[in-house]
Amino acid sequence: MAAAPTPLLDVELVRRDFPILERIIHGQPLAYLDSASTAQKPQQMLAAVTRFYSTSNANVHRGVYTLGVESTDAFEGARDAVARLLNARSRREVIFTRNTTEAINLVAKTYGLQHCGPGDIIVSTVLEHHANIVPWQVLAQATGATLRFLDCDDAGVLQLDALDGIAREGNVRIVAVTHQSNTLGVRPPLAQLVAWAHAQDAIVLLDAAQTVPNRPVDVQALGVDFLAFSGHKTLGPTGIGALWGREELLAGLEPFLTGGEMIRSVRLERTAWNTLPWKFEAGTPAFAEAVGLHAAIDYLEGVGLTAIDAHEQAITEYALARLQEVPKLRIIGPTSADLRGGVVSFVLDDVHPHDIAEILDRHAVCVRAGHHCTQPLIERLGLPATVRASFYLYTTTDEIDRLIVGLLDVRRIMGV
Amino acid sequence: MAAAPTPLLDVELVRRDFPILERIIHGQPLAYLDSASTAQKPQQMLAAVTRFYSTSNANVHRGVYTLGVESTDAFEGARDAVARLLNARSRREVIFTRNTTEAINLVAKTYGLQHCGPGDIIVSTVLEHHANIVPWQVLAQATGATLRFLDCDDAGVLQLDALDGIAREGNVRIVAVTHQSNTLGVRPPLAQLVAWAHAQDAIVLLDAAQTVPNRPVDVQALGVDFLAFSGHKTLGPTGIGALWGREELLAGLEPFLTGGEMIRSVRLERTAWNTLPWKFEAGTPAFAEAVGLHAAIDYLEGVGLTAIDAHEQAITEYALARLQEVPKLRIIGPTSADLRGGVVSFVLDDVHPHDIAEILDRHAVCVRAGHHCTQPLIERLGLPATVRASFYLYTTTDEIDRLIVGLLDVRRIMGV
Amino acid sequence: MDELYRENLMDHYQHPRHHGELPDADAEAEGQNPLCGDHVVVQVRLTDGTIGEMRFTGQGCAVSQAATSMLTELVQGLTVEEAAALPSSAILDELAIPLSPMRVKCAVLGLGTLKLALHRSVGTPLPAEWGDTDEIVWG
Amino acid sequence: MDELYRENLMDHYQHPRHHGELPDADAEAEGQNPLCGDHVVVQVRLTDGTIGEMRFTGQGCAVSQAATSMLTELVQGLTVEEAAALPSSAILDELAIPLSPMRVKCAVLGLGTLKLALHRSVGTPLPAEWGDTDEIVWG
Ligand SMILES: Cc1ncc(COP(=O)(O)O)c(C=O)c1O
Ligand SMILES: Cc1ncc(COP(=O)(O)O)c(C=O)c1O
Repeated sequence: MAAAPTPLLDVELVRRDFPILERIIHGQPLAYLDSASTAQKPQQMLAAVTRFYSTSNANVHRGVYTLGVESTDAFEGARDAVARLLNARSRREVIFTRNTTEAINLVAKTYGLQHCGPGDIIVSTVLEHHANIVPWQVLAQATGATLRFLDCDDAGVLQLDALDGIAREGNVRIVAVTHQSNTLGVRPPLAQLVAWAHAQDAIVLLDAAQTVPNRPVDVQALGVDFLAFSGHKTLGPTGIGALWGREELLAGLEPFLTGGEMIRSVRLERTAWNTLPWKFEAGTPAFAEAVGLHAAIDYLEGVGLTAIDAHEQAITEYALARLQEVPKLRIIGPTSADLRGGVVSFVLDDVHPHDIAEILDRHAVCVRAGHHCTQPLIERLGLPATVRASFYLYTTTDEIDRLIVGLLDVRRIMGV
Repeated sequence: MAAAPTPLLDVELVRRDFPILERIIHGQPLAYLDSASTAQKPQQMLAAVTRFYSTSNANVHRGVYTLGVESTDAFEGARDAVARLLNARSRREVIFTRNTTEAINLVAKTYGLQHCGPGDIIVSTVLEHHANIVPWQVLAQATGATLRFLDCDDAGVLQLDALDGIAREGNVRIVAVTHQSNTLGVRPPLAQLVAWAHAQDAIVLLDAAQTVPNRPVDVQALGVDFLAFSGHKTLGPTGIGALWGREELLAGLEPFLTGGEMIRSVRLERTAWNTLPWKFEAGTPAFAEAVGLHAAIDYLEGVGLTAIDAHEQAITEYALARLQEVPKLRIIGPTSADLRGGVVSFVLDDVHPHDIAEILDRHAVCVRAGHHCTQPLIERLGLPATVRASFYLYTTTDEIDRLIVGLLDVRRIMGV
Repeated sequence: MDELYRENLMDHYQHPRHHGELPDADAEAEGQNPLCGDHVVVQVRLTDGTIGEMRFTGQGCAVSQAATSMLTELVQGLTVEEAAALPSSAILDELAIPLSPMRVKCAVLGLGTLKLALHRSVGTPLPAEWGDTDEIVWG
Repeated sequence: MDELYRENLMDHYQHPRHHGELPDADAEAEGQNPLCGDHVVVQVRLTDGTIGEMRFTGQGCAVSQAATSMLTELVQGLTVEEAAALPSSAILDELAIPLSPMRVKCAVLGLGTLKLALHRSVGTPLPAEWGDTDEIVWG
C-alpha cells in the first residue's frame, strides 16, 4: 500500500465547511469522487447567497435606491474578484456567462463568425470536452472554415507533429484547447501551442473548466486570448461561469445575445451597444450567483490555490498507486501524477463502467461512468466508456481507500 | 382617501416568509415597490436551494450514483412544475434559459433565422421591453426581413389599425408581443393579435415576464406559439428562466447553443442532437436554480395565483386612487385598474424621476426611475423618464401610504 | 449489496440465452443508449403471428444484457400483439432489483428494440411511453 | 432628509449659473447618461489659455444640473491644464452631499463633458478614470 501523503491543507477542517459530506448513503458516509463533474459547496458560499437575497436583493444597474446600489456593488464586486483571480488586466475583460459552454459559444458566435471564412482553419484537439468541439463544428459549417483536430497517443498525450501541415493548409484563426482533460487529467503542452498559434496570427481559447477550480491560473502569464470556466466546478453556484477575453479583442466584437443591460440606447430604428463588459451580458444577469461565485473565490483564496493544487497532486499520486494494486484494473492515461490533475479514468477487465459505478454507489462512493462528454477521446482510445474518479480540496485518502474496497467488491460480484 | 381593499390573501402572513422585508433603511422598514424589476424571495425558496446543495448536489443526467439520480429528478421535476404552471401539453415543451431575454434570443436565433428572409415581416410593438425589440432588430438585419412596430396611443393602449397595411406588405412570420407592459402595466389585446397572426400564418411569441409571476397563464388557452418568462420575477432565483414552445415548432428547429447535454453523440466529423427539451440546453444547466424555481412555483400555487392576481388588482386600484390625490402628479397610462397589472408609472411636475427616487429612498421606499428598458415607449410618450412603482403579493396599502408621504416630501424639497 | 446484482441477473449476464444472430429473421432492430454505450441488436422469427424465436447480440452493462436475455425467454410464443403490448414492468419484475431511473433505461433497451422491430415488420403500435425514453437511439 | 438636497444644491438647480448658449465658443461637447436621461451641452470660451467662460444647457436631475452649474463657477479663470486635471472630488466636495455610485455619474457628467470639450479643442489629456465612467455617452 502506498504511503499516505503529508498533509498540505487541513482537509478535516475543510470538510467541516461542506454540509453535504455529512450525507449517509446506503448506510455509509458519502465519498464524493466526482468533482470534475461538479464541485460540492462550502456553507460560506451558501450563506453568502442566502444573506444577499435576505438583505440586498434588487435588480442591478438600475435602481437609484439603496438596495439597487448594494446589489450592483455586489455583482460588480464579483466581477472584480474574477478579474483578480485570473490576473486580468481589467475588469472589463470579465464577462459572466451561464457556464463554460456558453462562454465558448459566445466566442464562436462573435469572434468566430467575424473572423473565419472559407479556407480558414480552426484547430481543436481530440482531448476536448464536447463544449470545446461542437461550437467549432457549427462555426466551421456556418463559415466554410475547416476544423482540424490534434490527435493524442494511447496515453492521451497530445501530439503536435500535425501542426506544420496544418499551418500549410490555410490561415489558422482559432486554436481551442483544454487546460486539462476532464477525462484523463492530462495537460496539453500549452506554451508550445500558444507560441505556435500566435506565430500563425491565430488566437487561443483556453478551456480552463478543470484548472481554475484548483490551481493559480494567470491569463497574462499563460498568454492566451480567451479563457472559459464554470462557477459550479469552482465551489460556486450553478448558473454562472465566466469568459475572460483580451480587451482589444472583445472591444472589436459585435454583441452575442441582445436585450436589456447590453444596450446604451434603443430606438425603434437602431440600437447602440453598451461598453465592455456589459455589451455581452443581455438581460438580468445571474447576479445572486455572481455573489455566490465571489464567496467561492474568497473561500478558495482563503485555503490557498497553491495548497489546493498540492493537495490534489498528493491525493492523485496516492490514488494512482492504490488503483494499481487492484488486479485487472487498467488506468487510462499517464500514471505519473506530475503530468496530470486530479482526475483518473480506468477500466476493470471487461466489466461495464455502469455496473462498476452502480456497485460503488452501494458503498456510497460516487464516481462517473461513461464518456464524460468526451466521446471522440473515448473512441480514440478504443473504449466504450471509462470509470472516472476525480478529487478536490475535500478529498481524503480514506475516501480513496473506500474506492479500492468497493472495486474489490465489484470484482467479487461480477466474478472477475 | 380611497378605502383600503378587502383582504384577498393574508398579506401579513405572506410577508413573514420574506426575510428581506425586515430590512431597515435610513431608519425605516423597507417598502419595496420594484417587483416588476425583480421579486423578493420567500425563505421557502432559499431553504429549498440550500437544502438541495447540502444534500443532493451532483451534476444532472450523468451520474449513475444516488446523488446524481436525486439531482436529475430534482431538475426534471422543476421542468414538470413549469409545464404544469403554464398548462403545457408536454414537459418537452419547456426549455430552461437564463432569463426572458435569453428565451427570446433563442427563438430569434433558431426559429427566426430559419423562417425569415428578405421581404418577410416581423411585428413587434412600441410597448415592448428592450428584450423583445433588440433581438428582432438583429434578426431583421441578418435576414433582410422588415421589422414593424405597432404604435400605442398616449395612454399606452396598443393600436391595431396598422395590421391590415402590414399584412399587405409581405409575409408576416413572427408577432412578438408583451403580455403586459413593464412600464405602464397595460395589456395589449392579445386574443385579437393571436387571431390576426395565425390568419397570416405567423407565429406569436408572448413575453410573459410580467404575468407569469402574478396570475394564471395557460399557454393552450392563450393560443400562442412561444412564451418566455424569468424566474427572478417569479419569486425564484436569478440565473433561470424558461421558454415554452409548441412541440411541433421546437422539434423542427436547429439547436441554439451547443456543447454537452444537448447532444446525442459527438464524432469529430459530425454530431447528432439530443431530443427535446435537452436539444436546447447546452452545458451544465442551472439545476440548483431550477430547484429554486420549483419551490417558488410551489409557493405561488400554495398562495394561489388567482388570489395573488386579485390582491395586485386591489393594491393597484388603491395606489391609483391615492396617487391621484398628489397635486401635480400625472399617472402615465390607464387609470382604471382593470385594464392593467400592478405597475404604475408617473411623473411629478418637472421634477426629474431620479430626484424623486432618491428622496423616496430616504423614506425606505424603493421605486424605479428611468426608461425601465423601454426607451421607445418612453420616447413615444414624449417623456425623458418616469417613476415606476410596482406591486406584488407582499405589497401592503401601508406601503402605498408611505409612497404618498414620500411624494409629498419630494414636493417640499424640490419646491413644486 | 447482493440485492443489487442477484444470482438470476448475473446468470443471464454471464450466460445470455438466445444470444447470437438469427438467420432469415422476419423482424430486426437496433437500440443504443449513447449515455452509457449499451447496445443491442434484436432479431425475431415469427411463426403464425407469434414470436417463434427472439435472439440478440450486443454489449453493455449487466442490466441491459441480462434484461434482454430474460426477454428472449419471456416473449417466446407470445402473439405479436402481446409482445408489442408488453409493459416495462414485465421486464423490471423479471429483473427484480431496485433500479434508478438512469438504469431503467438500460433495463428496457431490449424491450424497446423488440417493439421497434415488430412495429417495422408487422406494424404493431409503438406505445406512446417510448417517446419519453428520449435518450435511447433506435436504429 | 435635507442633508440630501442641500440649500446650495437646490439654489444651483433652480437658478443655474452661466446657463444658456455661448456664441463663438472655442470648445464644445455634449454628454449624456442614457440610464437616467441626464444631458448637458458644455461650451467654453478660452482667454489666453485660461477658461474665459463656461456655459451649459441641458436637462436632468438636480444633481447633474446643479453640479454643472457649480462647475461653471469653479473653473472660471483656471488654466486649460488645471481644468483638464480637475479631479471628480472637486465637484463632489462642492456638492457636499452623500452620493451613491449611481448618482456620482450624474455629478460628474458636466466635468467629464468639459474635459472632452477641452481635449477636442486644445488636446488636453482625457484622464484614464473617464474610461471607467462607462455608462456616460460623450457626444
Ligand atoms: C416585459 C419584460 N420583458 C422582458 C424582460 C427581461 O427580463 P430579464 O431581464 O429577466 O431577461 C422584463 C424584465 O425587466 C420585462 O419586464
Ligand atoms: C474541460 C471541460 N470543458 C467544458 C466543460 C463544460 O462545462 P459546463 O457544463 O459547466 O459548461 C467541462 C465540464 O464538464 C469540462 O470539464
